[in-house]
Amino acid sequence: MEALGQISTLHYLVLAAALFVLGVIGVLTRRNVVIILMSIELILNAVNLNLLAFSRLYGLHGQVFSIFVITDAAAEAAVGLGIIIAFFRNKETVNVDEVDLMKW
Amino acid sequence: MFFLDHIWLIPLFPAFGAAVMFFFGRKLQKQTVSIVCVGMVALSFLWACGAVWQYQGWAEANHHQPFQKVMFTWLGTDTGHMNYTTHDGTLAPFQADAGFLLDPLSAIWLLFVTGVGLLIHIYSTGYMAHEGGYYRFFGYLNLFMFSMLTLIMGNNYALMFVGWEGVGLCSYLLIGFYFHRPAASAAANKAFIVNRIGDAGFLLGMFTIAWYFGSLRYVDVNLLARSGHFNIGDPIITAATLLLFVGACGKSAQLPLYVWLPDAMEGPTPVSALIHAATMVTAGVYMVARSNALFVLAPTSMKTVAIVGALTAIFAASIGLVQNDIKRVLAYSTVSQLGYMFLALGVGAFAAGVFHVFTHAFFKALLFLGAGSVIHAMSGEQDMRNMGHLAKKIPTTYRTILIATLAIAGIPPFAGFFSKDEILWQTWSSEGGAYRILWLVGFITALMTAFYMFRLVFLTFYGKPRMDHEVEHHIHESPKSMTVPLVVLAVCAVCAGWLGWPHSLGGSNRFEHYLDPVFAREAQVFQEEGKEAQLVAGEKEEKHTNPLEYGLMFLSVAAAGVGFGLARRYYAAADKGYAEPIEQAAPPVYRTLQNKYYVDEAYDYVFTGRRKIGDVRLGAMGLGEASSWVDAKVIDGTVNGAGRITRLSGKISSWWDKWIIDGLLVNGLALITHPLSWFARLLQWGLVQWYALVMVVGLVGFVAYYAWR
Amino acid sequence: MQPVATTFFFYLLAGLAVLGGVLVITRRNAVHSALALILTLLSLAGLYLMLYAPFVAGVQIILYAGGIMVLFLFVIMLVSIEKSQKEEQFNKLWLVGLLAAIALGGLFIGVYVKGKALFPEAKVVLEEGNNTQGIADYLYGHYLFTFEIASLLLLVAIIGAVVMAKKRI
Amino acid sequence: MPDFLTAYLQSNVTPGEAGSAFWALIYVLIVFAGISVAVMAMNWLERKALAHFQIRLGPMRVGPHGLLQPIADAIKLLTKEDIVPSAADKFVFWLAPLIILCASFTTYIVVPFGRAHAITDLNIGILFMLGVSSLSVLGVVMAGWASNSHYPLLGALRSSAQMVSYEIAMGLAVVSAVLMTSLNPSGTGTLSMIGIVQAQEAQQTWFVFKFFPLGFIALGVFAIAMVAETNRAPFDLPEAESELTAGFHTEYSGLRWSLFMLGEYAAMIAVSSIAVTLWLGGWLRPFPHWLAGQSWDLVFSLFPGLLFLGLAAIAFVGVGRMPKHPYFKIQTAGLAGFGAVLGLIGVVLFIPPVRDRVQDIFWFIAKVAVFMYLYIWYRATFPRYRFDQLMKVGWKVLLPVALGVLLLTAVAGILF
Amino acid sequence: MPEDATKYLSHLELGEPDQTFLDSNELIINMGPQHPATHGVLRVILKLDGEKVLGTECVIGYLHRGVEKIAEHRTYAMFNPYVDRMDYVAAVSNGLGYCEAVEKLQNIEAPPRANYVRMILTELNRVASHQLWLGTHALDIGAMTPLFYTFRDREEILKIFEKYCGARLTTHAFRIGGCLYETYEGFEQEVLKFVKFVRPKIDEYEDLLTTNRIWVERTRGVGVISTKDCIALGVTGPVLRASGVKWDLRKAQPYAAYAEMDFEVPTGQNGDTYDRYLVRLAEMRQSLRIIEQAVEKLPDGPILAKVPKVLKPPVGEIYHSIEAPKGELGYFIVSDGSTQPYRVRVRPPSFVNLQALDIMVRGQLVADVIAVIGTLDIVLGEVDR
Repeated sequence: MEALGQISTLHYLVLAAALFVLGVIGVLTRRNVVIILMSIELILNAVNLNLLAFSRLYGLHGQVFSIFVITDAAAEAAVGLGIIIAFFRNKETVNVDEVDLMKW
Repeated sequence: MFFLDHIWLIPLFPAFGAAVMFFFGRKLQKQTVSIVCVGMVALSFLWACGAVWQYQGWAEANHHQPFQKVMFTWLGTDTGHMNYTTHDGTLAPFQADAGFLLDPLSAIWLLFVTGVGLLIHIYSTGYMAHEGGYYRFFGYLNLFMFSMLTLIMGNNYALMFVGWEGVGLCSYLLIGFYFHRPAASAAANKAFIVNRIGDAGFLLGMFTIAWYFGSLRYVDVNLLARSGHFNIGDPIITAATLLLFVGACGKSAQLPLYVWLPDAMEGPTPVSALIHAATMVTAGVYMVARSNALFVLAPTSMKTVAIVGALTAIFAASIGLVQNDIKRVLAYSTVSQLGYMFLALGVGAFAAGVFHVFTHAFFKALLFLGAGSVIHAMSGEQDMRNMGHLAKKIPTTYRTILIATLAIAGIPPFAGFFSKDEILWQTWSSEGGAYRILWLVGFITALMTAFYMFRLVFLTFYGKPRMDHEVEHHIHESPKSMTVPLVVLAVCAVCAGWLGWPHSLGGSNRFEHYLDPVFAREAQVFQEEGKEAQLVAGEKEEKHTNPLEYGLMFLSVAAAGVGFGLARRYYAAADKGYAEPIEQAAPPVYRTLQNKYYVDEAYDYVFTGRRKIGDVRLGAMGLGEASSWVDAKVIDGTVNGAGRITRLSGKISSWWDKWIIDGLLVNGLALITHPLSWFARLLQWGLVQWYALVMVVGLVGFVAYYAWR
Repeated sequence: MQPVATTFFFYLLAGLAVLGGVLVITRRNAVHSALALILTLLSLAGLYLMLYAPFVAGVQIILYAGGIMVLFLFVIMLVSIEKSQKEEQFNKLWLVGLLAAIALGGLFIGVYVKGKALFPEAKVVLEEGNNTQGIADYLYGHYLFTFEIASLLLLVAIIGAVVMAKKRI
Repeated sequence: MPDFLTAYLQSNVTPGEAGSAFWALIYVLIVFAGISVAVMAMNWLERKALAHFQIRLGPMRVGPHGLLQPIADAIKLLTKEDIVPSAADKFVFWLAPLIILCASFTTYIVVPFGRAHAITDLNIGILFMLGVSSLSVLGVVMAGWASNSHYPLLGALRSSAQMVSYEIAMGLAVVSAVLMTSLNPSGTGTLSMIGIVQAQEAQQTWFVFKFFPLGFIALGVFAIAMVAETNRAPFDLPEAESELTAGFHTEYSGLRWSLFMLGEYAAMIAVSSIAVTLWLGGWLRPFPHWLAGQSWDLVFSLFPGLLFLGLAAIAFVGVGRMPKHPYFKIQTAGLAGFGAVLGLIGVVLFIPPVRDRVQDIFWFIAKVAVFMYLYIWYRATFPRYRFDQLMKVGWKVLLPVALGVLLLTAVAGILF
Repeated sequence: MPEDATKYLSHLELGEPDQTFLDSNELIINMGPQHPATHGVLRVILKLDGEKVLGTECVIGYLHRGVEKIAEHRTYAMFNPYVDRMDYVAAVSNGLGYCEAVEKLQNIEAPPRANYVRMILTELNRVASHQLWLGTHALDIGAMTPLFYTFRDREEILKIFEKYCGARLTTHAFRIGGCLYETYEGFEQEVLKFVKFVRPKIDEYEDLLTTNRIWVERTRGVGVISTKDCIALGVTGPVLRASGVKWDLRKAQPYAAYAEMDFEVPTGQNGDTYDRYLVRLAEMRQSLRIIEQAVEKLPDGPILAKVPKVLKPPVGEIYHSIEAPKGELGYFIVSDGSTQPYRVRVRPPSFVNLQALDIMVRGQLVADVIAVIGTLDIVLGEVDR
């Protein structure tokens, strides 16, 4: 196990990047809005991981910021899900590519 | 030092009462409501007495410093994260404490606010006994007490502003207490909006002070102002004080912002007594007196204050001469007396002004409560034309109102005489020259005051009964809970003035000496300013040798006597359809006065725009109308015109369209465009994820560029 | 308390997190996606503990896993699943999107490799025992205004969510 | 090894703080086993106590006074057929009870049974407890959804709405207690469970009596919210038999169902431990300052032993009252043996090192037991709330009260 | 939704469909016949908007045994035991009503002693019925404990019945023309002892419930029915009295020996579930008063009047009703002069009261439906017959 070495900041950054990319893939490819919102949560969490990894190097500011990020995520989830419900009520679907009322 | 150490409890008691009313009031019995609310104010009064008493001892030992108790930092932090740059480039922390300050000035306010407040609370338990919203009324009253106490006890301008807005809010709520009455809610709105103008001035003044002095605490500001670093007539201080005075004008109903106060009489009478006569409207005076160190550095502001005060005094008094609504007479009387106070402040006689506030609080509260008692007896009738011959029927009310009238008219030895005379004497002796005109104004006002007050007394209590038979039948003396406060206040209205028994009459003027620690430094400034006369006056007063003072004293008493005589002559035997002397002598003047110099109308013309001048509407509504006109005429006209032109050109172009455009260009071009537009459609094709994808690609590009640049 | 067996737990938790992430974006059933997301979030909370950020880990659990995910599950239940399960799961762009995202990931790795020297190793000592107190100091001191703005944001979000979701207001 | 033991007995920190993985593991095992036993005991106690409230006898047949009834129940549940509805989502159906169980048991990591008797002491202790216990909502929702049936789904939605709503009032009440910990010269509070108890020790008062009645009201709010949080009467709407049959676990049977029950009772004990730790002085014995001194210490340290001796005495009285029929021979012997074991434990508890070591735990458990009794008492006394009334109580009563208490606590903390 | 449910919905006068969350319109839920809170086999089809009840339809008949039809093929005396099976928790009252009706038809006068014994037993049965109602009603609302208390006390009454006639539930205590059995040794003492025993117990129920906040919140303002509606629907018994009408057949048309008794008719004002609860508790106390007085005045003499061996009432018809625990219990008997009745029609109180369910639960919540079914105190054996 030790062969893999001490866990450095870089390890965390790579993990964060992986989660970020997964989130981006979700946002770009899925049709279900709920899952897109979840992917956004993945992205936000990747950012949090980065902040915390750096906070180990530079002090507590990163942790404070990650708390703000979590706050934002809560607000975003609430509003996002509210929109989904309103959307579903009107269109009976949760597919993002069927939201095209503005398209001519 | 128990009371002094827990001085923060004084405002907290009524706050607690208000909170209880807010949360549980609806479910409480009226009796419980009375006990809680009156009890809280009584506690507060007792506590205030204790604190002031203990302050005496504390001050002796501490060089008459103001006593401060800082609970915690309310705005800003101690860590220096909220610093800002002052005018000279240094950093100052933006900080305001939740702290309380007690010095002679606030002690006086503290005592009479809680004292008069307590009496009026007791009175209200009788007056409001049969009204709906009992708990709401007392909740508001307690909230008002809390705000007022915060205003006078705060140790910085920011906290004062909190109280300032708080009392404004309570005033609004209480004026509009009968919110189902359109007049009341309109009056409440008016009071609130007019006060906003003043508050804006206060706020700006406060910011200026913060910017200039780097602190909002009175102690810091006074120390700096008195340190001699600033020149007399410093323009920024002048600006700051003028702005503060705008605030004072709003709250204390001075020209030109006085218009809300007469209308405020729509509220219940105890409210008029407490808020719109005794306490809240003196907040402006308090603020100017509190900022005396600044005001003496700005002679221009002082002059402004004096002139505005004198003008307000005579202006309101003259309107008061002809009003028929008993409460309106008192309202204009209040405005006029407030003018007196500002006159005193403006000529540098801060102590005299404060003294007048003090005496005025008692007799004006008494007058209002008495008027309330009269209205109560008259089953809600407020018009003096329909009263008369009440003296025998409601004797206690009559006697107490008579005492208050004597006091306000300036008959010795009632309270008003001392304070009013002090103001007139200080005005006369301050600088001479043009200031003598201010004295003359004040003197005439005194004459008018005596006239209209005795007019009120005669119309109400003497003459023939002019009310309906039905009403006459119901006249009765008010319950004990209402008369007892009247009597107590009457005693105060007699005696309060004796605290300031002038030297010239063999007294010691303890009142002014008590205030010395607050206003002491002003003498020094006056010296630098070269106001010799003021100094001389002060010294002469010490020696009490000026014969002129006796002359003036006699003059003002004589004026009061003349007012009494005139009123007696015209109104003592008024019957139905009695004649107004002014109306007979000069009808246009009467009409002008009756319509209050058409000020409300003028404001309606100029500022609000509720009335039109000719066909033109000015003010806020005018602006709206103008934009509506622009919209309707210019814009729509343009549109319509364009439409007409379009229709014409449409005919031409339809031919053109059909053949040239459609035929040649459109169909021809479309054939070309369609394949080409495929690329453009890639940018906007209605799929959100596409936009996200573009973002990601852009991100890739950016990062790549910066990483491998 | 010093973390035990850092290496092992890092790889375990990281593996679980990535596994969860992959499941989130591949499941047909949205409930399964949500459960996978919970797995990721909890693994990340574990990682936060290893990064000497216990408070953030606690907040992560109570807010994300406890609050937000329940919200998600509620919505998923209210919105019919059977229908969306039978539909096409990926949009027309999926290939392009996938490529772009992978390019982004590759870019990140590239940047990390290139800038590896820039990251210093553990400069500050974070006291785990005083973590909460330290964060509180920053939150109510240095970041006071930010904190207030965040509270305002939450208020706006509450109102927004209610307006959006409620039919008759 | 004896060194190891003596070192342990003399140490005054938790295994987590000491960094001793071995002792931590032992503690985990003890706590897990202990809670499971406690749940079984609680089950028996509830049935007996409830029966006596309702003038019944309750279980009497299996073992003396039904003492072995929980074991019989356990055997029954273990051997029952494990039914999974055919339309259910198998994986989620399987996972849901496990999540509830894990969420309830994980909280015990930070519960301080004594100064040295916790698995570890986290800096975020109380936050951790609230967070992890709130995870059980997930299990409820999953169970309701995975059953693919109407009643469980409705029950799950109700129950999760209820849990989420009451969590807010609960959290606010907790914050007001945490605020009280910061009333020391340094002005720094703590979230650590042990730190909170130590703060009460330092301030010489349990927080329930602090700023009377603020602490008391906060405890009241918490005590109500925790009943709702654990879905117990009178807030047991999700399981309202007369409306929804059994709520979210309608479709569960056998072992899985027993896991739900295990989780529910474990959660009850966990939230009660929070209440005890935050307001009732945790492991501190009564009157540590008023009745101070070595002799009082000695008197109070005898309590655990005396309790067990008392229980043994009750058991022996029961032996005496057993019918003298040969039919009851085995039962009588069993009860006597039980009494003997209790008595033996009681005697062991008088040995000085054990006595000193154990009394923290005893006081903690005694206080928790009071709450457990309250749970039973509520169930025997109260009718059930209606759902809208329940929400009204949560949002319009408890939440404002908790907010008010929090504000007043802050004000009081500044002023006094 | 079960298929046949729609059939009944056509009868419902339901307003415009109200739009609800996520556009899901009304929900139709079937409550019963297998449901713990429907007191037997009542089936209620509920139309819901979320949790709000828009309308109900009761489906009855799951317990129909054709009692009225059976009567046409039995002699008058043979039919007597059958009526016990209608309201099986108040069998004694049923028997009393039937016996008095036949006596009226035949012009027989029951001897005074029989009337007194009948009255004692009927009032005991009223207490028992109310106790059973209280226990189950409280259980429906979630309070478990009162059930056991009331059943414990009801047991004493059943013991008295058993000693008197050998049966506990379906007693068949009375015969046409009086009672068959003379009271046993110590009957009076035992009844008085019971009265003394049960008085504090009723206070105990009140302690548990009357001021219990949750109980009050669950019941006050729930299932309100106005006086007007009550009269329009023919609702009787405690339900009617809780709406403020002082109507009790024992006072209005005294039968047996009630005219000689001194008691009051308790009424409520609001007509809600809470008032009905209070009224029933008060009625239990009044019943105890009656029992005390009756035991005191119990006259000597024969217990069975002279009745012909074969009962052949004259041609004619008769309607006789008594105040059963649940309301007015009436028997309409048509005689063709033979030994068997031509037609027997029973007016069961539960059946009539059940009509009020719809009016009482409209606009309330689902949980209130259970409370209201409980408060109506229906017995399905009587509803379906």
